[in-house]
Amino acid sequence: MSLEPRTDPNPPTAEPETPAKGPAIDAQALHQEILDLGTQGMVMNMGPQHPSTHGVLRLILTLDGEEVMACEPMIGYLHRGLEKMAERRPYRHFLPFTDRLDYVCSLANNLACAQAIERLAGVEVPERAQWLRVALMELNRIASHLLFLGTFGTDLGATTMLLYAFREREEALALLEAITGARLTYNWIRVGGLPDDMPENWDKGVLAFCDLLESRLPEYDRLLTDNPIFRRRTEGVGVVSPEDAKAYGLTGPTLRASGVAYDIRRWAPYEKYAEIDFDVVVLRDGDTFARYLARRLELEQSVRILRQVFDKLPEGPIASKVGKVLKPPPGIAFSQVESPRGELSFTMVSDGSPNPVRVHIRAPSFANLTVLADLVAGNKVADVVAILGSIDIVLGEVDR
Amino acid sequence: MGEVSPDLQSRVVKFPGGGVLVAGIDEIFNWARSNSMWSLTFGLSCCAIEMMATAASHYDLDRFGILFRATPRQADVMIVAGWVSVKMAPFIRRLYEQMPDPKHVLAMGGCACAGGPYRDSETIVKGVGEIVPVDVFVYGCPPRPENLIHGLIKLQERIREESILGIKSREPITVGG
Amino acid sequence: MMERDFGSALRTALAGLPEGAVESLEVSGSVATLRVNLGSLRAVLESLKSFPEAACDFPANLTAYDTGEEMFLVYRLASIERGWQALVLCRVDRSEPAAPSVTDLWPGFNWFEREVYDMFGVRFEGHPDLRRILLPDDWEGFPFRKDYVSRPSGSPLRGPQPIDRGAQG
Amino acid sequence: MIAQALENPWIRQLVNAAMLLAVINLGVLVLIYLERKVAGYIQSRLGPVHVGPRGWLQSVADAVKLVLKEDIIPAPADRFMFVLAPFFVFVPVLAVFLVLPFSSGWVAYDFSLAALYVIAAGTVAIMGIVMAGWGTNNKYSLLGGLRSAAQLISYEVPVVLAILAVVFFAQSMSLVEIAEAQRGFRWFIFQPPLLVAAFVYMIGQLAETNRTPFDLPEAESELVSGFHTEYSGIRFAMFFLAEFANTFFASALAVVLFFGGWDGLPGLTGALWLVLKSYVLVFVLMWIRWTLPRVRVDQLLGFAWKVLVPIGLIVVLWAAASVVYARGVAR
Repeated sequence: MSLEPRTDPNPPTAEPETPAKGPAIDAQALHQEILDLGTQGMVMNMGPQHPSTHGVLRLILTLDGEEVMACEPMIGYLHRGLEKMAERRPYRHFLPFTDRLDYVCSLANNLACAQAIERLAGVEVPERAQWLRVALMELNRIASHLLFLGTFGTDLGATTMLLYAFREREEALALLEAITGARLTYNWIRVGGLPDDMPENWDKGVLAFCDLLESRLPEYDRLLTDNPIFRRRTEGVGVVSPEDAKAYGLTGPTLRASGVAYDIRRWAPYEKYAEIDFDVVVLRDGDTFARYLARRLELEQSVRILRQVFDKLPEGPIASKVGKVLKPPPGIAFSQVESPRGELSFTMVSDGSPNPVRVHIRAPSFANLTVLADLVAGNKVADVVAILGSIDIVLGEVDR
Repeated sequence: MGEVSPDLQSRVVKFPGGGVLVAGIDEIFNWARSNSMWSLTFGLSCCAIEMMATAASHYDLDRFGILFRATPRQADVMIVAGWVSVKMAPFIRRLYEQMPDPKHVLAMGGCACAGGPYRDSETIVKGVGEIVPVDVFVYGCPPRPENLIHGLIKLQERIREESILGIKSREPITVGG
Repeated sequence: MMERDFGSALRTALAGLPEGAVESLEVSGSVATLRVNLGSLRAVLESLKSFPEAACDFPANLTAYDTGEEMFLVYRLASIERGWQALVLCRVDRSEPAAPSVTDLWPGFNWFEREVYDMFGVRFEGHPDLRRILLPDDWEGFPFRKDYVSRPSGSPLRGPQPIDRGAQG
Repeated sequence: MIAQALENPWIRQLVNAAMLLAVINLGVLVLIYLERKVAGYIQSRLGPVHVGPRGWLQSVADAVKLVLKEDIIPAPADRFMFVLAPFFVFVPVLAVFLVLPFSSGWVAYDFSLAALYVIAAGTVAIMGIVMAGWGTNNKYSLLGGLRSAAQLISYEVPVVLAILAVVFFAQSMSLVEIAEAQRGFRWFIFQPPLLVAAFVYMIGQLAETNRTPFDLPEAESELVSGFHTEYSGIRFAMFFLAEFANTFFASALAVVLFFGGWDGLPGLTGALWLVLKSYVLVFVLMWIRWTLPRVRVDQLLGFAWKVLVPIGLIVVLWAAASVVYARGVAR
């Protein structure tokens, strides 16, 4: 698809020759002439300051009236060069920076980074720490999916959904704050385990939150899932076939909504996910509604996981001994974590010195965004916002 | 309000009842302006999520009359929430200039105030103060909703001190992290 | 069991290639690490994707790293049905980095290749539009190379911005 | 001397209009406050609280602040259209209030073709919106302006059909007579054809006043802020007030047409009944706004032409048939 707007192949001559007097105008010829007039698309700029708060993404849309002919996403407005800064610091000093990547689910980044260093340096993580990491990850996933429900509703006009979703999210943040001390940027996973154990009856708080959330889910369904206007706005819009989804490297709910069962928690289980019984949400039709529903159903799976974690939580140390200076052996290692947006993977290369040679962050939002340009062509402007919202990207991890 | 020459200020006060007149008008104008601060939705990164949480039902900015408007033309306060990159700076400057007077800027978060943890990053502007004049710095990474509300209240107090005869000292207020 | 049939599947897939193509191949767990020389990189990747046994059709990750003396491209391809992954490492000449583009095989790598070009200067022949993706377009130099001299970040609006403290416009 | 001046019909009309203007603006300020409070309670939060006693003065503060803002006319804008657009949107909304009968005596100008006048004046606002969209020379407002023109025109037809059905029953176009015909709780809403007409009318008015689920023109998340993207200060205040005045008028007219105007229990005077009933209807409109998502443009227009207009036509035929049948029985 060429990105230039459809320019007029042959500009009309100065003055159209006047048809001979008398004969009826040939309607077919007139119609054809109008068709090859070839209107020029209007180039419109959506973003970088854009009301549907996905951060700073600029879409250059070529519009033909209400239809979108071509769309070119421009990113880089939040680029900080984090990976270059990682090369100037010892391995473990980079952990606090990872909170600011996917700032909606920071614990996933912490875990991915810590896991990569553990695999590189061969550090073992005690049982209790692994179980607690799973609990933290799922709680953070619930908070992230709740934010998605809110912003996706606002994109389609249902602003009340944002307020309801944030009301539950505040409960989740309060719980996360009780254990980690922060609301958004936790920095609570260390190489080899966790910095501290959970406060007592924190697990009761989490289980109470699970019951509260499950009682509120029907309310979300009444507001969005079963709402005919919402259904008509999202069903059949922006359909991604399973082959395209795989070819574009989509991951997470965006991929699973198209029918490809690829969830790192089940595909390459890490921490204690192999011993937890939960099912991967895989839908079929791959449109905007399926992507929304995939995340909405994952909320229930996360609640199910949280309920199993605490009765299998063993006693024991919370972190394993790691030396003052960490010099991993030369080599390359990568970690894979299922973040709410998809497969988050840190690739680290070491040459034996305390600082890494290279830290590459494979951000799921970065990969998922590549499909936007081709998905949006041919839809309406209102659909662009719906499709962008359904892919659920966070610009912090796209631009790194 | 254009820049008012200082001697006008003294002449007006000398005018019998002038001081009261000016004070009266100031009172009404500042009451209206401070109680209806419409803010420009300008979320950049993690602080934007915390700004949304502050605007949500738990902390609710609507109580103070703060409404989020999408266009700079109808905004009085620009809350810069997040780190500002070199590529984004011209847009912030243009948005600031598109806002009608009297306008204020609240820099939210360590990154907007002074570049935050990205001291050695090459593409991050060390604080939005280099691009637009900032009234209130709210530190924190991200600042808790209470901090942001504290900063907004400080901004309201600052607006209440303003006078149509030109602003007194414009030292920026800093709210701790 | 996993190693044996993944290893054997890989060997059969790569059998058709010329001798020096694959320098080394080890399989640990469900991840195979291949070192490939630049000349036959494209052929190896194509066979990994098309060969039914290997069926690595999922573009997981593409990046590069520069150790100061030599620069490597890192491709990671996964096969979702079979549950294994192939990590392909390929040395690239540091002074004139160039590599064949695989965007036609996996459209997902389009932006990854643009990012590697943006940060390392590796020119991918055959890429639809190889431009900078993250950095501003007028940025000189490729920041992630070890020999890159980092520029102090002056104010973006060319020099310190005079803060008009007194004048309230 | 004042009594003498009041005799002259022109002066009386002027005083009427001025009084009406004051009442409407006050009513609109209350309405804006109500909207933010209702939105707050629906969204499980408080809404304005700190400004004045329990937040009552919030919209006063907003209005005064908007008046004080710098008046920006963007350079590329077409000055003439940009400046005139707010008046073309604001004045028709006020002009339409002239014929609204608050109570039998209380009507600014009793006009035998009042219903027709209401529809005609309502369409002038469309021109204002398109002028605003085109005048600001900004892509977002252009799209917003054209969208709202299409929306208003296509939802004008169902509203007209609904009013036509009511006119059949009341045998007159004057709103006062329409309300008179419903005295003593014989409200038109109880007539089956007019019950459907009421629904068609309300949905049509929802679109006329650009409220969710039809608030396409200033769709927040898509077109930044639609046709009034470039307006600031007092000019934007006019659009803001016009939208709320239009909402109040839509529900007040619905009360007159379907819910018996000032007819109510003898306790209160007639006018208060009308205002009370219209506030109930306004509450329903607000309730809809804060629960439903937005409709897409083509669905919006499709819904108007494929669903609302056919139902409107059926209602008109049904109403006509039932009136003829009723007259036949009566003779």
